[in-house]
Amino acid sequence: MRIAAGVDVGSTQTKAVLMTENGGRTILARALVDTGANVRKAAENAFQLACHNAEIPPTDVGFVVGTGYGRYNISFGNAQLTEISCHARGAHFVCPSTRTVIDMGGQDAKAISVGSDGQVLDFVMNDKCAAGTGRFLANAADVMGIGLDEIGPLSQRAARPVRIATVCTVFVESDILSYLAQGKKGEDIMAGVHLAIAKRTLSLARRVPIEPDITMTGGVARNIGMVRALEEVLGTKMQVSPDAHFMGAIGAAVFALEKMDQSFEFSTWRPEHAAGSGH
Amino acid sequence: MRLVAGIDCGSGFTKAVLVAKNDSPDFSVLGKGRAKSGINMEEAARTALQAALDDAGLGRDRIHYIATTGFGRYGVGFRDIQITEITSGARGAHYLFPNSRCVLDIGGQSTRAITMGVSGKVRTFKTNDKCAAGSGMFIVRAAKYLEISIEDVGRLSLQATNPQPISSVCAVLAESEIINHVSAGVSVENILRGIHDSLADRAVGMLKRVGMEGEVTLIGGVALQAGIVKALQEKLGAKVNVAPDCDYVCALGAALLGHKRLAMKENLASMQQVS
Amino acid sequence: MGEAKHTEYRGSIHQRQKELMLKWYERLNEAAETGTPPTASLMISGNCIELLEAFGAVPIYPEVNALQLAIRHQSLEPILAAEEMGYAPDSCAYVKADIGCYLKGITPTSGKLPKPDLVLCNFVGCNTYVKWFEHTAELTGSKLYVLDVPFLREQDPSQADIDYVIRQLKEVVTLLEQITGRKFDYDRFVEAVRCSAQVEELWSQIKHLARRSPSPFDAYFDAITLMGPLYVYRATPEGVEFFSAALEEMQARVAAHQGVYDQEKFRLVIEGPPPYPYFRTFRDMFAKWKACTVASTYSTVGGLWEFGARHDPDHPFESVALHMLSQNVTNRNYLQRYEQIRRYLEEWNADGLVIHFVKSCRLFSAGQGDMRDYVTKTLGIPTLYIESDLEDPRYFAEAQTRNRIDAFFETLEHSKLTAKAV
Amino acid sequence: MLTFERTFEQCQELITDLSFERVHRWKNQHPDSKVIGYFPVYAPAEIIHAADMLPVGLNGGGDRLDIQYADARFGSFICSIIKTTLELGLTEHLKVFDGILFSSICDSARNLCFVMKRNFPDLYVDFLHLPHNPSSTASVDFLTSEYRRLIQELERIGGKQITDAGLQRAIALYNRNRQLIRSLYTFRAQMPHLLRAWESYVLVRAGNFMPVEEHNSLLEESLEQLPQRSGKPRDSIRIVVEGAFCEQPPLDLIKLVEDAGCYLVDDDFVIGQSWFVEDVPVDGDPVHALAESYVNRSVYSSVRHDFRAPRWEGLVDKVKRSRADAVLFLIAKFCEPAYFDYVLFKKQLEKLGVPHLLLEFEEKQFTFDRVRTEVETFVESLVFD
Ligand SMILES: Nc1ncnc2c1ncn2[C@@H]1O[C@H](COP(=O)(O)OP(=O)(O)O)[C@@H](O)[C@H]1O
Ligand SMILES: Nc1ncnc2c1ncn2[C@@H]1O[C@H](COP(=O)(O)OP(=O)(O)O)[C@@H](O)[C@H]1O
Ligand code: SF4
Ligand code: SF4
Ligand code: SF4
Repeated sequence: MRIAAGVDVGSTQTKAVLMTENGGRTILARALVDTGANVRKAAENAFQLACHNAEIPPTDVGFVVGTGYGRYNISFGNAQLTEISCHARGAHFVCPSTRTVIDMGGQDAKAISVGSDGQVLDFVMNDKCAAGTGRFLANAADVMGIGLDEIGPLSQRAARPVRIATVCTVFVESDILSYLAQGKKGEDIMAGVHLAIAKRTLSLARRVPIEPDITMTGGVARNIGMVRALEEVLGTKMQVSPDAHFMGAIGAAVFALEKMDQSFEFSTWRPEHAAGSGH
Repeated sequence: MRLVAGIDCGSGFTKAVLVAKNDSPDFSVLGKGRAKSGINMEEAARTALQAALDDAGLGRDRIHYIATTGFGRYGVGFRDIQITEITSGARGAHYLFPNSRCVLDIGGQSTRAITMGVSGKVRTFKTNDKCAAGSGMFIVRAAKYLEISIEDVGRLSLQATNPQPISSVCAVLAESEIINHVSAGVSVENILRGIHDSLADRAVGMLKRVGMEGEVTLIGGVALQAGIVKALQEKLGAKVNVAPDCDYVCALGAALLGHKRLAMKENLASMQQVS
Repeated sequence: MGEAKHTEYRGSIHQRQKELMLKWYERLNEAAETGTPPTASLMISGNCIELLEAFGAVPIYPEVNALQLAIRHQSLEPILAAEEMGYAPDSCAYVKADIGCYLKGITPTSGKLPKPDLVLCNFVGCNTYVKWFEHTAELTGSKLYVLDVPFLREQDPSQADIDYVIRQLKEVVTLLEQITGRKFDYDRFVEAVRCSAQVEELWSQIKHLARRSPSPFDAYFDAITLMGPLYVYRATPEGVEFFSAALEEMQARVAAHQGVYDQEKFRLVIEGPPPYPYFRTFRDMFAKWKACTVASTYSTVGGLWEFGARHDPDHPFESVALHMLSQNVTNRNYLQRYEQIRRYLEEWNADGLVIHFVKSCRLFSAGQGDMRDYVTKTLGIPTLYIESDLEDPRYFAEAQTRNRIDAFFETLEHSKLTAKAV
Repeated sequence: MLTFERTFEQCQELITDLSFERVHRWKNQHPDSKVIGYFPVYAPAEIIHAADMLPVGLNGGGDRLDIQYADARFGSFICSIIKTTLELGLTEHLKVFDGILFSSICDSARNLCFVMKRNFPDLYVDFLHLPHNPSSTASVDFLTSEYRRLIQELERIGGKQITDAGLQRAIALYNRNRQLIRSLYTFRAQMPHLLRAWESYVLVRAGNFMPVEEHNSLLEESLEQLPQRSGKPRDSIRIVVEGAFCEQPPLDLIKLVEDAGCYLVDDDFVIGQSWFVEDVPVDGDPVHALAESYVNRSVYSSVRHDFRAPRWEGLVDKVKRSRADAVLFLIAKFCEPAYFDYVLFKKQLEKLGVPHLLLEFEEKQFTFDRVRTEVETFVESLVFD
C-alpha cells in the first residue's frame, strides 16, 4: 500500500503525519516535537517518531513533502511547499466545506481563502512582528505564571475583560502587571489579551474574503480562549478539528500522495528544491 | 546625617539604594538591594529597600525621605516623591561620571538615549515607545534559547571571532533568526556578539538622534554584559563609561534628587520659622 | 537560483542608456564646476522639462539620484544622516536619502552635483514633493517656485485648471529668464514639445509590444532601466533616437518570438515602486517562477501614454499643462488608477496583480488595501500584497517576501492546473 | 442660561458621540436640508451654510471606535484618522451625512477621498484643491472658480440657490465665531488656571456638530461665565502645542500633559475652526472674498504651502506672543506633513534656545504610561536644576 508523509517544520513545534492511500486517504500516524535550535534534527525526529507510531520502517514511505517555517533553513523531504498551500489543503481534507482558513502559529498568523477543491484563492499573513501570535499568548501565560494550556480555560471565566492597548508582545507584560497591580482578576486580563489578539488577527484577515465555513488551524487552535474570542469578533462559529495543530502536515501529506499517484504535479518540484534529507 | 532612599521600580527588577549626606557637600552610598518586581510593586519596593537597609546595617526609622523612579514609581505608596527614570538615570550617571554629557540606558524593555547639561539636568532624550525591539529582553530570550545563563552572555560574546549580524531584533522573534545561524553552524559566541552589535547599532542611532556629544555613559542591566560595551566602543570609536553597579544608577539618581528636594523642604520650613 | 541570472533582457539599448545617463551626470558636473549650463531641480512626475529645454537648462532629478543610490546599496548612510537631523523614520526615504547626500556630499557618480539655479517644484499629486523642495531650497538657498497643479479630482481637467497651470508656466518662464539671463526661445520650446510627442509615441508602442505573448521585455524590471532617458531626454533628439532604437530592438525580439524567459509561465501586472535596495533579489524571486510583468503603474510616473495622450507642438503651453494635470499616474485620482490597472489586466491579459506597498510613499500606497479589495472581489483576479520600501533597506524581509511570492505562484499554478483538469 | 460646567459637559458628550445624535436631531428638524461633513483641516463652511446645509467637521473616531474593517483597506504606516474615518463609514456611522468634503492636505487623505467615493456611491464625496502657490497671482482666480464649482455641486444636491446675500450672512457669522474662539484663547493664555486647554478644546470642537449660530451663543455665554470661575495659579511651565492640526489627540492625553505641570497657552487643535487670522471681508463678491482670504489671511499651517515667508515664522511668533517657555510637538503617528515641518521648526527653535519635546500620539490610544514618563521628564528637565 502507498504511504506518504508530510512534515511541517514550524518555528515552535514540528509536526509529522503519515498518510496512506487505499480506497480513501487515511491518516496512519501523527507526531509532535518541539522544533528547538536544530531544525533538521527536529524534522528528522518528528518523521521517525511518526513512523514509529505507525509501526512501519521509514523506508516504506514513498514520498515526503516538507513545509513550514523551517523550510528556509533545511529542505526536508523530497519536495517542499509553502505552509499556506499546505494548511489550505489540510483544512480542505479534514473539512471539505472549508472556504476560509485562519491559521495561528507560534510566530505568525494567516488567513487563507480556499476554493471548492482546496486550492488557495487568496491569503494574507502577519509575520514581521510577534504581536498577536502564539508567542504573544505563551508570553502572557509566563507573566501570569500559569501553563499555556490553562490560559484558554481561565479566560472563559471572565466577567468583564480588560482593555489591552499594546500589541507588542513585550510591552504587554507591563500592561498585564499593572492590571494585576490594580487588582484585576486573572481571567479578566487573559480574556482581554485573547480579545485583543482576536481583533488584531481579524482586522488583518479581513483583507481576504472571509466566507463560511471558517476552519481554524495551527497550534493556537488548541487554545479554547482564542477560538471563542475569534468567534465572538467574527460573530460566527468556526470549525476546529482535533487535528487543527497538524493541518499543515496533513496538507503536505495529501500533496505527497497526489504526487505519488501522479494526480497532481507542481512545477516547483524541481531537483534544486528537492535536495531532500529524509531517507 | 540625612538618609535618603532611591527606589527604581523597573519592569524586571526593583533596585533600592541608600544615600547619606552629612554636613560635608559630598554624598555616600551606604547600601543597596534588589528584588524581583513581579506583580506587587509596593511589595517589591519594600523588599528591595529592606535588603538595602540590611546591607547598610541600618533600621527603617533612619530614612528621612524616599524617592521612587522607574515605570512602577506610582505603585509605591510610601514614597515622598516620584521621578522619572530618565531624569534620575541622567542624575545618577552625572554623579558617577561628572564629565559625561550623554547617557545610554538599556533596560529589560526599553532603550533610552539622554543628553544632559553640566549639572546633570536632562536636555534631550529619546526612548523606544511602540516596539521593544533591541532591548534587554531580546538577550534574555536568546540566552534562554541558546541554553546559557544570562550572566555568561557578556563573557562569551567577547570571545567572538566573526560576529553574525541579526537583522530583525524583535525582542520576541529572536529565535527565528537565531535558528538560521545555529543550523548554519555559527558558534554561540559569534551569535551573541552579532546580537550585541545590532543592539549597539540601534543604540548608536538613537544617540545620534538626540545629538550625542562627549563621553557616553552606559547604564541599565544590559551594561552588565561586557560584549555590548565592546560593541558600543567599536561603533563609537570612543571609550564608554560603565559604572560597577550600572543597574542601580537610576535608583542612585533618584536618591540624589531626593536629597535636593529634602534640602529645599527644610529650607522652606526654617524660613517659615524665622518669619 | 541558477536560471535567474539570464532572465534580464540586455540589448544594446541598455548600453546606450548607461551612456546617456553618464552624459547627463557629466553635464551636471560641468554645471557644478563652471556654473553653466543652468540647472533646475525638478520632480520626475508630470515634469515640464520642455520649458527647461527652451533655456538649454539641465534638470536635476533628486528622485533619480536617490534611486541610483539605493540600487547601489548606498542609501542607508544618508538616510541615517537625515534621521539624525530629526527626519522621522516613517517619512519618505527618498527625501531623507537626498537630504542626507547633500549633508554628506555624496553623489551617485564620482562627479559633483550643482547647486540648482531654480528649485522648481512641479507639485503633481505628491505633497511630499512640496516639503522636499522646501527643505532643499532651505538648505541650498536656491530660489523656490512651487508650480501648483490642481489634482485630477474629476475625469478630465477643467478649463480653470488648465488656465491656472498655464499662467504659472508663464511665471516660470519669466523667472527662468531672470535667473539664467537667457531669453525664452519659443521655437526651441516648440521643438522640445515635438520631440516629447515623438518619444511618447515610441514609448507607447514599446509598451504595447508587451501585449504579445511572450512579451519581449519585462514591463516592470526592464521598463525601469529604460525610464532614466525618458525623464532626462524626453524633449530632445537624443531621446527620439534612443527610443527609436529601443522600439526596433523590441520589434526584432517579437519577430523572433523571444521572451524574457525560455518559457513565459505567468503574466503579471505590478502596482507600486520597486524595492530598489533589493532590486536584483526581488527580480529573482519572480524569475524563479518565469513570471513576466506585462504592465506596471510605476512605469507611468513619468507619463501615461499607453492610452493615446501626447504633447502637442501646435498647442505647446496647453499640452504641457495637460501633461502635468492628467497624463501621469501621480496626479490622477485613485479610482483612475484602479481603472488603469483594470485595463492592463484585461488588455494585456495578465494572470494576476502584484501590489508592492512601499512605506515611504503614501501617494502610491495609502489605500492599496482597498485596491486589493477591488481587484480580488470586484474583478475576481488573484492579487499578491507585499510590503517593503523603495529606498530604505531596513524594511525588506527577504524570507517573508519570498515565502509570500512562492505561495502566490503555487496558488496561480494550482488554479491553472485544476482549471485544465475540469 | 446653563452654567459653564453644564454647557461643558454637554459639549464633551457631543464630541465623543460617534452616532452623531445631535446631527440627526438637526436633520429631523430640517427635513429638506442636507448635512455635509468635511475632513480636516479647513473647509469653506460659509458656502455650506449658505446652501442651507449643516457643515459638520469630521475628526475621526477617537478612542471609542476600534478599527475592524479599515485596517484591511489602509495598511501599515497610515495615520489613524484615515482609518477611523473609513471605519465610521464601513460601520454605518455616517448614514446621516449627504456628502463629505476633502481637500489637498496630504496624500493619505486625498486617496481616502476616492476610496470613500468607491465604497459609498450614494454619498456626495468631493475633493477641493486648495492652492499651494499663493505667490502666484493666478491662485485667487483659481480658488474662486474652485469654490464656484463647489457651489454648483451643492446647489445640485441641495436643490437650493446659494445667493451672495446668504454667503455674506454666513461670512459674518463665521467671522464672529472665529473672533469668539480667539477671545477664548486669549483668555486662556492670560488665565490658564481658570480655563484648561482640554476644556477650551472641547468648547471649540463642539462647534463641529452644531449650527454656527448656536456655537456663537455658546461661546458668548462661556466667555461671560469664565472669569467667575475659581481656581488658583499653579507654578507650571507655559507650553505651545504644535502639530495636532488634523488628527486630534485623546482628551486624556491633553489632560495628562497639563497634570504633569504644563499650561498649554496656545495650540493648533481643530485649527480649521479659526483658520483666518483676520475677518473675511463681508463687502464685495463673497466667493472672491473667501478665496482671497484663503490665499492672504490663512493661519500658517503644515498643510498649506506659502513661501512668501518661512514656515517657522508662524510658530516663533506664537511662542513669543504667548510668552511660552517651551514647545510641545504633538504629532499624529504617520502624519507626514507634521513630520517634515518638525525638522524645520526644531532647527529654528534650537537657534532661539527654546526647549521642545516631540510626542507621537494616536487618537485611538488609551494608555499613556510611556507618554507620561516623557512629559514628566520634560517638565523635570525644565524645573529641577
Ligand atoms: N496545548 C496547547 N494549548 C494552547 N496553546 C497551544 C498548545 N500547544 C501549542 N499551543 C500554541 O501553538 C503555538 C505553536 O503553534 P504551531 O502551529 O506549532 O506554530 P509553528 O507552526 O509556528 O511552530 C504555540 O506558540 C502555542 O501558543
Ligand atoms: N546578571 C546579568 N548579566 C547580564 N545581563 C543582565 C543581568 N541581569 C540583567 N541583565 C540584563 O539587563 C536587563 C534588565 O535591565 P534593567 O535595567 O534591570 O531593566 P528594568 O529596569 O526594565 O528592569 C535584562 O533584560 C538583561 O538583558
Ligand atoms: S518587539 Fe514587540 S512590537 Fe517590536 S516587533 Fe517584536 S513584538 Fe512587535
Ligand atoms: S512620497 Fe512617493 S511620490 Fe512622493 S516623493 Fe516620496 S516616493 Fe516619491
Ligand atoms: S493626520 Fe496628517 S497624515 Fe493623517 S490625514 Fe491628517 S494631515 Fe494627513
